[in-house]
Amino acid sequence: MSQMNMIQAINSAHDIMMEKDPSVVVLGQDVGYFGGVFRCTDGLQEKYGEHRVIDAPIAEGGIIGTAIGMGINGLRPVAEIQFADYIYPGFDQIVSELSRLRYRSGGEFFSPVTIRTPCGGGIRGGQTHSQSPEGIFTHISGIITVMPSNPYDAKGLLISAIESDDPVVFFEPKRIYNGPFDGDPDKPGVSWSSHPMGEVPQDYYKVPLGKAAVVEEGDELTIICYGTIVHVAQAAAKLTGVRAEIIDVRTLFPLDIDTLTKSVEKTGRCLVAHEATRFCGYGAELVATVQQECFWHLEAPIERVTGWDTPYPHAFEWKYFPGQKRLAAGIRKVMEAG
Amino acid sequence: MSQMNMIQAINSAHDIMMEKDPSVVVLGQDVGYFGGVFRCTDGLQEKYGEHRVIDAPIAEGGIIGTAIGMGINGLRPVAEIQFADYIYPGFDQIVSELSRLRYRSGGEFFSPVTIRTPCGGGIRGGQTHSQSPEGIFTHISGIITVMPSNPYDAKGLLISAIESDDPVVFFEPKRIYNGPFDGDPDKPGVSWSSHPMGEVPQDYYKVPLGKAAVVEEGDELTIICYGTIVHVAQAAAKLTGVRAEIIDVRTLFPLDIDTLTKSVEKTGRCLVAHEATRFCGYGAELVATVQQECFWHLEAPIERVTGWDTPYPHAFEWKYFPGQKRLAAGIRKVMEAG
Amino acid sequence: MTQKPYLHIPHPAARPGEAPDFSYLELSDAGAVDRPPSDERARNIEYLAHELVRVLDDEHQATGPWDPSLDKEILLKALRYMVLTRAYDDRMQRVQRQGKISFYMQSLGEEAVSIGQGLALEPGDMLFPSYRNQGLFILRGTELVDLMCQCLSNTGDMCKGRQMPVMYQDPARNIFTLSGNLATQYPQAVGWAMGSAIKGEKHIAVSWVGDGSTAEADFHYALTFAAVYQAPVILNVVNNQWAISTFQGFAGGERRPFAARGLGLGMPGIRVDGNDLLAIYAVTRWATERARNGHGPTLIEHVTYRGGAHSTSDDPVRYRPQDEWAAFPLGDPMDRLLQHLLELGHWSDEKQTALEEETKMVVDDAWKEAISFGTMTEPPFLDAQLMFEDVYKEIPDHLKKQRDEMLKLAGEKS
Amino acid sequence: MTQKPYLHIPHPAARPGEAPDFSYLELSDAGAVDRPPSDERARNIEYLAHELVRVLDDEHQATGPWDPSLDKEILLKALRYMVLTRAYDDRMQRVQRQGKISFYMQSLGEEAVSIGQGLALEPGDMLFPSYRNQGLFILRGTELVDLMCQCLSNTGDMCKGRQMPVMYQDPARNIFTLSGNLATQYPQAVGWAMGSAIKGEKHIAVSWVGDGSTAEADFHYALTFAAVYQAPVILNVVNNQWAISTFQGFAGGERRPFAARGLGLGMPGIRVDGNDLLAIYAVTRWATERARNGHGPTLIEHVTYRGGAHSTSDDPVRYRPQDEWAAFPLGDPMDRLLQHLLELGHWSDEKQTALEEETKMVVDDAWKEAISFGTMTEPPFLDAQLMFEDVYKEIPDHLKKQRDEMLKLAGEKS
Ligand SMILES: Cc1ncc(C[n+]2csc(CCOP(=O)(O)OP(=O)(O)O)c2C)c(N)n1
Ligand SMILES: Cc1ncc(C[n+]2csc(CCOP(=O)(O)OP(=O)(O)O)c2C)c(N)n1
Ligand SMILES: [Mg+2]
Ligand SMILES: [Mg+2]
Repeated sequence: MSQMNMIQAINSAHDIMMEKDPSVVVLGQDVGYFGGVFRCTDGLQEKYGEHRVIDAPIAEGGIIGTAIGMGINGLRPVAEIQFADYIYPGFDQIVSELSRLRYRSGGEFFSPVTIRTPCGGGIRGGQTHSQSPEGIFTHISGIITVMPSNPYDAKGLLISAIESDDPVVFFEPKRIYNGPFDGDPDKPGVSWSSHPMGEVPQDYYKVPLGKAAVVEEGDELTIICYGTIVHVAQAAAKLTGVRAEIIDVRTLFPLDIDTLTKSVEKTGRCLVAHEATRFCGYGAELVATVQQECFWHLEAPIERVTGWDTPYPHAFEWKYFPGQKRLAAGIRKVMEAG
Repeated sequence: MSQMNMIQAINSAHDIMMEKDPSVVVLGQDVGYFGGVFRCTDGLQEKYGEHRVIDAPIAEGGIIGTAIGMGINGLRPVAEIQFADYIYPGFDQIVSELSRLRYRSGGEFFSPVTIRTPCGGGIRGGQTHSQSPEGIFTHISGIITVMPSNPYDAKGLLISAIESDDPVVFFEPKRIYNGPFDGDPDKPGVSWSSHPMGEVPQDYYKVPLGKAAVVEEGDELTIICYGTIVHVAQAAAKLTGVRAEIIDVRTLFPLDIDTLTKSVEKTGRCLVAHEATRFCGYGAELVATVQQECFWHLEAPIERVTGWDTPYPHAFEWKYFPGQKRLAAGIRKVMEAG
Repeated sequence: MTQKPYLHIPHPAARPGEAPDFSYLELSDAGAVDRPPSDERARNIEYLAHELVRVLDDEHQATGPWDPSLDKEILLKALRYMVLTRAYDDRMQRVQRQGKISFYMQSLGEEAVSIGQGLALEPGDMLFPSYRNQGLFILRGTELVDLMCQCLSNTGDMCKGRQMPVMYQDPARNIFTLSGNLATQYPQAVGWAMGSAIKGEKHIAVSWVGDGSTAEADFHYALTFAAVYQAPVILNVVNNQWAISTFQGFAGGERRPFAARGLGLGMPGIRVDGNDLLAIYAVTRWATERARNGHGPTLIEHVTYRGGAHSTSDDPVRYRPQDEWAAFPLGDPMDRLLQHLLELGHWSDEKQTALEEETKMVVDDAWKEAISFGTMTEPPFLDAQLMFEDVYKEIPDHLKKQRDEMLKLAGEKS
Repeated sequence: MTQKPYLHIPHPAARPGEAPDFSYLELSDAGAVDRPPSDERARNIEYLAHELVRVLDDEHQATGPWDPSLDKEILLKALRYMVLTRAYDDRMQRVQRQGKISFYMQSLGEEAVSIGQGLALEPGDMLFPSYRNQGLFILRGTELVDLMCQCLSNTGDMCKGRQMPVMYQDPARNIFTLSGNLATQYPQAVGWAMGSAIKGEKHIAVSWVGDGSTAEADFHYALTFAAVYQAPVILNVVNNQWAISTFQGFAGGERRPFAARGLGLGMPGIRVDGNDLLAIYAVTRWATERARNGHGPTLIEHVTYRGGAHSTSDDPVRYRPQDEWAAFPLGDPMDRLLQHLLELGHWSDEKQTALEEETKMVVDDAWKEAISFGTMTEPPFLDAQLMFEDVYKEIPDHLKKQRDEMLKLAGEKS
């Protein structure tokens, strides 16, 4: 065991998989000599060589397209897209090709590409370095979508993703790369070393894809969330004194419906929270699923607390971000309803 | 008044707007000399010249990118993407540029582009000529998303879209270009001439953006749907004998929430139906919104009937398509619940 | 000369009712273009992108430095497979017209590209075809019946009913699965080739797109990555003059040949007579040598003509002269190879007639066998449960539920 | 020479700790490149893409056919604006270091591109800049205080707080709003230019991207559409040798110049000394004439060097020699213009010192004024309600609701 922040945990997952499996290759903008603008691939090129850790042209569609080709040729590519906001030029290769390859070929071809990309706001990135576009990927059949909320899960899920023969889009909430963030920008930063999930084994281990985690048990309310918001939800629940069960979805698709329904059947109340915009966001599916499965247990409407339906503005980052206050208000609203 | 099918109605909308406003220009693959692979722009180049009806290279991103530039220069471009399945190479220009231009420039720039694209299955198009990707557009702040279900609305909505200073993505359900389709592929085709909404004024008129239509009144159940499924829902409701209120959303974003809630408050039961895949589809938002707004009126869980969460297979088109049988089963399920 | 800025709108040389006019095509004489060593530096061989490599002359003789000197067996094999490809196309076109399959796309007039290149490649080379490369499958030995079953979406369909007709694949013969999305296979081929180099293997990748498809982003990505990493790949542009209703000028072909598109990246391009099987074979061998020996990628433009409609959904009478193909200065590739073989005395008109008869029967037999696996309207039918497989490696729970829902409904009366 | 296929990995000439080495740059002598008429056919002037147009020679004299013979006033104006741009950059870089703004990007070493081109264009020409073209704004007269307010996201911010620093715009001066997404402005500029031609207007569009950005799809789209429709547009590639940590070889610049990228489409390219204001002015005039008179687009590659870090978030010490800029053979653009003016006797060291002093004061004053509109930490603050405006032309109902929710919460204690 050792203390790792999320960057180190992600780096370690790469390192272990590259060591273990010579077919694992890494490509992306600035990932090689430089080690990545967030340093997630630091040291890998030195260790595994330029043929396995490849600096790429600034062409997201080309990175994903060539990664698919490498995957068809028996490699296991991990592609970094520098910011999730810049994944759209690669969208066609992801939707039309990566996610459909196995299906359209009757199972005869597949390409086990993992696409890693930092997402989310809170680093003063403005509208083009803050987006959380997970909800447009979870609508695409044929890919797995993941977003970890801590170093331990990040490493274990990334290893699972790299080993998966299904393609994975792996979102990394960059606001919590260096430490958990409870949604209060005025507090001094905290590091992962004081957090239990910052304890990360140096060796190989997996966190299974498709399994949610109950991060707090409670019986009054279920909060379903993921990524940075997990930490905000914990703080907000404390603020309100409500005994909330907090579920970190971790794998957005396929969704671990059982863990959600078991909880909501117990609590009878549910709040869904994410940083992404609300309309047609991932939270809509969570609400739709929970109301379908748990309708007769629900004592109040399911509430959504999310980013507003606007781009992420530079000046109003903390007014945009669904912080403790907004979550607490949501919690109170659900508790008071009915 | 005259009888028009949907292609003629769309053609007429172009014609009227090009006549009325010299800044309206049309571009897309095969739209010029040939008049479009579905013939929606037939005759326009002859009438308005090659500088206003422009055949474009096979580059969806280039079509949308240049259309944006034309819009900035005071034109009002209508861009055709040959199939919605091929819109993804233009996704970045739509998401990062078209929909964000006004916002990022503090309101100083905008580009009034309308993007038309045929969508949906039922023409033996297999997985790359059948998609309904509206749900990934409705999640994008800054664009308006439309899908008409008949010639009258198609013309009136398209004119509104072209006149709108906000960008519009306009989905055209190609299965009903030539006639309404009730979901039964074994019945002989019907033409629009026998349908009241096939009566289309030859002149200018608008159907407002952002307003849903109640296409059948009823008090037992609310069915929320759009595009081809409107016709399937009507047939399915008849099949079951349930007095369903059927709402054609028409403009998917911004959503006419009032019309939905008024109906569900009356009926207490709700079914949401679309052809697109279910998980994180547009229907999830409809469910989430209705459960939020009408929770205390709901007597049963809101049911979704949709395309399966797979690509659209060539051989099993009618097993994939949410036809009358599936809708009827959904209706019965909602009616029997509780 | 000064004039106001204007929008230049490309115009094809002739529209319906007008006389075909191919004077825009810049042609070289057969044998006229130099053949450099295959490891020559890209900037020294830019002429290859602007001239036109031709081997067969007007007298049907092979001539010049690019003559691959193929022996009789290979030439006859090429002819047989061109005849077979055309017969297959012809049959499938007709069964589509009869409503037995939903859609079809012929390669009429472009058969030399697939057959000539297929012959020049090694079996371990990975192919990323477009929808007009059926000849590659046929040449590499995919059974006609398998191709037909794909078009029928029947119980013998390799794609399990998921794709429209002509979207074949053959992993055993190293042919990638076709996509309906234009040009997506291009960067994938480059990635595959990079993988080959990463693994230290000698196999190369080869891909094809049409002239119109060069405008797509994936064309640019592929050229950029291929040039940057010097990937062992051959990228082909099949310039058949048309992209549905728009002629090649709308893809930027009016001023410079498509073969020149990579020159600015330092990637050699060769423009070849796409209806001259010998020339195609020769330039492909040259490019394979270059790639296989570590000298990087080549872009090959095949100048040919789309002899038929774009697809069975298209009607070219609306946008081009009906007799345009007949006026195409590079002729019919099958006929030119035949004339060459006759000229060499390797073949006779009788043998050709017999071959065509025999081929027809082969195709007939294949069709009979194919429909025994079912058609769109006749059993046996594919099991609709297949719809839920292969979305993921294992069927996830929610798809099992959806499958069960479908099965339950299928069991009920409506 | 035969070898196994390998993956070629581009390497910069020098890494940290190594001696800078620019021997890979192919240079022409000042005055050595012919100047063709601006309506010359593209295929006859391909040499312009491979050579290097230079006007200022080693003795700081203007020489050769591209000498634009600028009069003293224009030269002095150029100098003034280069000095001002650099002083602005310097100040903003420093206030970022002090935590007053969140981010900044300098144009250090590349100022001649914006100033030289800006001077050569007409006010009605529409500019689609990249994030290193601050000189265009400054030259066209956007107030420094407005640029600063944008960087401060304060109550004077033209973008109403929505964009990161340096994402300026100036519609009144025909400068488009900057995007954080690389190269997206390129096809938009082409579309704008097409619009100009459609409307029969004489204005042209001009856009800029970096060397690294040429790999993006939008670069390809822009070149294709510009070439197909012969749009009145000038497309610039500012090759400053680096794209964050990767050198220009990763964008395919190792074998052929970026200026050559459009040759395969029949689009002329000119490679110009990007640190030679006179040469930049001259080639830009040439390209404007060409575009304005209906002869179509031009691609201009500016060979320059990124003198500073990529941005304030970057640390180039990790990936390139610290003294690389000093070794760049094309020098410092501001210094070269200054030397030219001194050489001509139009200017003196004293005047330069005075100019620099005066400029600093101008910048000081602007900064003082700018912060009076608020900073990230000091009032006045922008009203957060602005967050909900301009998503659409009118605020839709659901955003009004969200706005009200925000206001209500802001009014409550947590
Ligand atoms: C991304 C995408 N856009 C549009 C289409 C529709 N489409 C199919 S084939 C075709 C024309 C292609 O022309 P070309 O590349 O010249 O190939 P050819 O058909 O001539 O062989 C078009 C526009 C598509 N399949 N994919
Ligand atoms: C689509 C997209 N991908 C990646 C990035 C991240 N990024 C910002 S600047 C940059 C390097 C650009 O280099 P170049 O084009 O050479 O311009 P320069 O910074 O040298 O002026 C990268 C990769 C981005 N902003 N947009
Ligand atoms: Mg073609
Ligand atoms: Mg650069």
